[in-house]
Amino acid sequence: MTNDQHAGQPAHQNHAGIPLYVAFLVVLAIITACEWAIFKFRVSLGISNFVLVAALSVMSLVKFFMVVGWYMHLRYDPKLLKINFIFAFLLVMGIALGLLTLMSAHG
Amino acid sequence: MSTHLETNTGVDNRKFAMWTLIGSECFLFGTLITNYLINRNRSVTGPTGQEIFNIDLTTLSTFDLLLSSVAMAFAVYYCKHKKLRPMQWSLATVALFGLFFLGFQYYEFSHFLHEGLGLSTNVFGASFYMLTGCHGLHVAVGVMIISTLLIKSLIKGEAWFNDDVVEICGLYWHFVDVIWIIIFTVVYLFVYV
Amino acid sequence: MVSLVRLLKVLSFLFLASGLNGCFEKLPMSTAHVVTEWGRQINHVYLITTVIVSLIFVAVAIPFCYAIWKFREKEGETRMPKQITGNHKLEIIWTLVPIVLLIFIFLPTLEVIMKRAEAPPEDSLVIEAIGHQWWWEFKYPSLGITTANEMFVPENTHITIKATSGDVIHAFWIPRWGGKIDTLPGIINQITYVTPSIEDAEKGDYYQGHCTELCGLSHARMRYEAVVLTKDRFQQWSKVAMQPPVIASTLEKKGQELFMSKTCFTCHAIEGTQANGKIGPNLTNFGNRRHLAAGTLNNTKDGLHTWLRDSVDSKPDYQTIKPGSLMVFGPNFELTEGDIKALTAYLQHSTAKTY
Amino acid sequence: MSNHGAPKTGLWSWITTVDHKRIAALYGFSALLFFVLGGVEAIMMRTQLIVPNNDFITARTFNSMVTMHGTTMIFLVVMPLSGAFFNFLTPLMIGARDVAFPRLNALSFWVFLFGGLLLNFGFVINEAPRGGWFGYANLTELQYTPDLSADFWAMGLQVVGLASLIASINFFVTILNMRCKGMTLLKMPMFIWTTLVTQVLLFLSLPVITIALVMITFDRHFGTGFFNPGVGGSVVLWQHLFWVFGHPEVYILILPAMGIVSEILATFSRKPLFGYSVMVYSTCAIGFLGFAVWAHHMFTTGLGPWATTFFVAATMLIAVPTGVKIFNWISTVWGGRIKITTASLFGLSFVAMFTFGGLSGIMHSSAPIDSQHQDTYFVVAHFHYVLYGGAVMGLFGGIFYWFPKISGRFLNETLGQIQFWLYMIGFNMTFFPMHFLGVQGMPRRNYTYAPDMGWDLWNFICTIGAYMTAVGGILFAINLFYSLKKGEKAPADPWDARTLEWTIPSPPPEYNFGIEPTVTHLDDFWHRKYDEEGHKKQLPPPAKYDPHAIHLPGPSYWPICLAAGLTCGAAGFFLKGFGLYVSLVGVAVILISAYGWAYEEA
Repeated sequence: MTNDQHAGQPAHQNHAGIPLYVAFLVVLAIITACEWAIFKFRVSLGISNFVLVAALSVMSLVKFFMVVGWYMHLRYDPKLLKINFIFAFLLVMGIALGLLTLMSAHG
Repeated sequence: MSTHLETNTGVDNRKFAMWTLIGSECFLFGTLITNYLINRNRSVTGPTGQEIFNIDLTTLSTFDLLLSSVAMAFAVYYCKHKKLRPMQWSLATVALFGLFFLGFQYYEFSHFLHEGLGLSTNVFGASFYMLTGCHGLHVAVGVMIISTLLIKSLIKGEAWFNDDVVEICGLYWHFVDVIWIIIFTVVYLFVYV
Repeated sequence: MVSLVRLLKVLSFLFLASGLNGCFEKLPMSTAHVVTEWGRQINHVYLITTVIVSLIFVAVAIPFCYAIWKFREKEGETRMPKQITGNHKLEIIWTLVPIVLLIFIFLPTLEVIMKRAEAPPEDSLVIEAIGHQWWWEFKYPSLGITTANEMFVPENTHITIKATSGDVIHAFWIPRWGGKIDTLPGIINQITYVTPSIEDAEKGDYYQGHCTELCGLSHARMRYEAVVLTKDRFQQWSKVAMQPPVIASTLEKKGQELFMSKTCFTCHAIEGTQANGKIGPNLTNFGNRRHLAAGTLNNTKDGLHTWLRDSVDSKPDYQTIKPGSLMVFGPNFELTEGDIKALTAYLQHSTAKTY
Repeated sequence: MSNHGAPKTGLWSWITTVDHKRIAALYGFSALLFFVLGGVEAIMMRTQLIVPNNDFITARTFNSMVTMHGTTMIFLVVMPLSGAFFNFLTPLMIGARDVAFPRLNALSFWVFLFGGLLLNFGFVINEAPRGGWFGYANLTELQYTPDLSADFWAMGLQVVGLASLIASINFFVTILNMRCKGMTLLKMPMFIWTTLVTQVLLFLSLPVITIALVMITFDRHFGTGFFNPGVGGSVVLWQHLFWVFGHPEVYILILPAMGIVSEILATFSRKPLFGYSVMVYSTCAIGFLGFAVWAHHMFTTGLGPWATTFFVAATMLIAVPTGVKIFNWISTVWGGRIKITTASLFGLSFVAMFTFGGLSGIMHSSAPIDSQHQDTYFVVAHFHYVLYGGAVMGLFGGIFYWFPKISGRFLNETLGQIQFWLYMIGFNMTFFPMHFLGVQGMPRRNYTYAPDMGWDLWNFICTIGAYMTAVGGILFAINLFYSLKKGEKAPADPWDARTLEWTIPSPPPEYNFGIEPTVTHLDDFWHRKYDEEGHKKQLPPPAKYDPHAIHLPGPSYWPICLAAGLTCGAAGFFLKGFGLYVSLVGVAVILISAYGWAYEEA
């Protein structure tokens, strides 16, 4: 996989600007407010535990990848950086799930 | 050093190193979060999450960190476009909100201590303080770095527009915010799970 | 010449590995001579794996040694070898063949693991094995017996050993029964056996066990034995095991008084007397044991004498026979030879039960 | 501070060096010193075990010998010796002038050295670590190890771990970012690939051990009770966290040696490495699978049938890429023209011993067999065959192979071959009988054993073998010091090798390449020297360049200050009484060095 493309020239001049950052801020704020609301009124809204966990996990992952993708502009960086980060993230998720199942089995 | 050295991946060495450090920190916080999830229900005595967490305060501190993250994005943008005043204001906002976050955390910790949850009270407290403490430490280091950038920019003014360094600090700061997003969900919102 | 020596050495490995594996004599801790069903299953998988592994070693060693011998640089040779960089067919072959061979090992392993996980039958005799720093405590909850360092079991019975620890991590392992389990503090691990049938009915068969997890200074001195008795002798034993000591002579009487006066009772317990210390091993049926101090010394007159003498003479924190053992006394503690004789008589005779 | 004014020799130039070749020499020299220390600990243990019920050393000393032999050999010998090869060869093999961050490179050496000293400082006050190189939880808790020994172990490993973390990020960026023109990822030498995978394993697994060590330190000093079952902690959690780091760690130890052997066998068979791309993919497979097999160290803690089956399968799966690598080494040697030198002998013995070790490992990859092998001498035999017969033999091969390039002088061949045969026979005499000890049930880490168990003969033979290896070690020391001064002069390309570091004079100038090389093929140097049919080509005369025009990073004393501050902070953490002040001094030094470092222009 040859990757000797042009060097050092920031590629994101045209995409990200102040309006985009502000828009992202609003979206992130709304998601956080939703998380707070779902959690706060889970009883009155009658949300089961499973749905709560699923919804909150999805929302936090969306926020996670929004910040990583756009604020850290991983989306515009070379493929190697993406592989490096995604590999580390998935591997640690795998090991964390492994550890949790092993330790919960232990009681 | 390697300022704008022609590199194979087109990414500056220091930025690549920061991303590798972020990969490594993923494992650091991954282990801490796993340790918290394992230990949160194993306490024998003392208060646990359900009795002690105050979700409203924590949501506020999450907003606060979100704002500082956006301010950091502004700072990086202004630095690339050589706008001195806006960059300095953004950096100041980042540092300020970082301090607010640390203030929230200080208040939360003293409140928990007052409620009787010390480091050695129970295993839940120990793993909770280790996780949020380690994250707080990273926020403190971030605030220190950003304030040194701000001071350097105030002294040097127009002569100093090192967008590489500001961008790398931005990466670090955004990562610290992203970790808080996960901690906020896993620790505070999964309390009844 | 050089590779010839190498060839000899590799062949000697093969001879040593296969030859010796078979002719291990019947040694107390040998994993080759197992007596229980679980041990036989392990050795069955063990044999399959050893055969496959030895075959692979031969299949690798012979071409390797031949290549070194054939393609070594002779005097003044300037042949330029063909610059082969790879061969995809070969790569596929030596990826698939190992996978197939490993499946031959994996299937019997899986079978044994799953058979091992079956729940024990209801009437299984439950024995609690509790590891302490450097001795073993065995409790029989259904029979109300507490003993130490020698685990009496009936022959041909299904037993369930619930292993846990009172302080650090130890490991319960009787090589000739097969398979070990870690005794973790705060967690109860379980290992089940069908005890072997008996060969020497009169004295009972002794199977050597050893703690196999580093547990501090005297990890090497933490041994124990499983004693297999015939079913009816075991019943007799379980009835008499917890009877109080029988004082038969004045020497034993003096021994008992010494035992109660010289702080022995604060650590050790003997049923039927006011000694009920929990720190040290339970000595109710000490007389029937072949060894003392967890398999360190023989339970004879001079064995106990050495043990008592050493625990009095050594400096407080470092007992020479069993380093780190808590049975050490400060400088102002004194045991005369007469005291030791009396204590020996009391401990070895009055606590001995007949079964 | 332009570099031409800086003094080239003298202590100060060594303390403030940021040249990757000098740092490699520092790593190599301190690793060999710790090798002597680790060897002495091994000899003490073997002498204690020569006869049953021996009292050569007390149980307490024996336990600290076991612990420090394991910790020293793994963290202070094999990793830094591989680090020496990373440092020296990575820039040279990828055609770079230096690593990505030269001062960070110096920092990781000094942090490693001070961490190693802190780890061994326990011997000075007779509180050397005694909890085993893995420091299982409950034993290292304050209740069962009341003195400072476990703190020395935990803090020393934290500092050494930090050194490896910094170095791994540095080399990861160097390899991926600073390759010369034309050298794509699949044209890099095999050693660079194993280095790259090792760095990924390092910077992903080290944080896990850092957290585990912080947890045990908190348990001991702040009473947190993570591993105290009384308050709800679990001792198994330590084992999990340790082995999640532990297994990638053992691949970190073996992969560099595999890379070195790939280079040695290719050069001395005068043939390219067989199946280069398959070797690359299997190295990556080993690296990735390394994270999925950790619980095969814990089969006997009662994981339950399904977890045990998963880890049995994963462990067996990892044997496949390892087997592929062994077959590729044999095919590399097949049809070549093998030149027998000490380096090639060590390379060939690596393949033989590592194969045997790997196969004895497969035996206890199956859990039922492991329930008989766990914590017996069979496991000791297995990992010594893989680590000693594998990593150490491979690294010695690397020393004999690259010594001419590093110092400009050959290591003496006759001394080398005598040492090789002493090692080969001594090593097998020590560790082959341990298989029998394992099958006959001798448990590990026993400071003595009973006489009537049938272990006496084998223990005696092992000890004699250990003495033979010690003689080999002494011979190597003599060889090293003799050759440094009076070894035969070495040309630039003594072995007619294939990689870029042989294109420059030996010892290489400080700026490595006058003109940055361009690479067109894998093993580019070979293709420059020989045409397709293997006839020697006429090499063009080297191009002229002005050495003074090359800008090199100036020496800097901040790395050693920062390292001293870090270790001071760590050491102060557990010293009674004045410990807090030592830590505060350490933190102050850290802050000053960090700011001094940042404001030091390159």
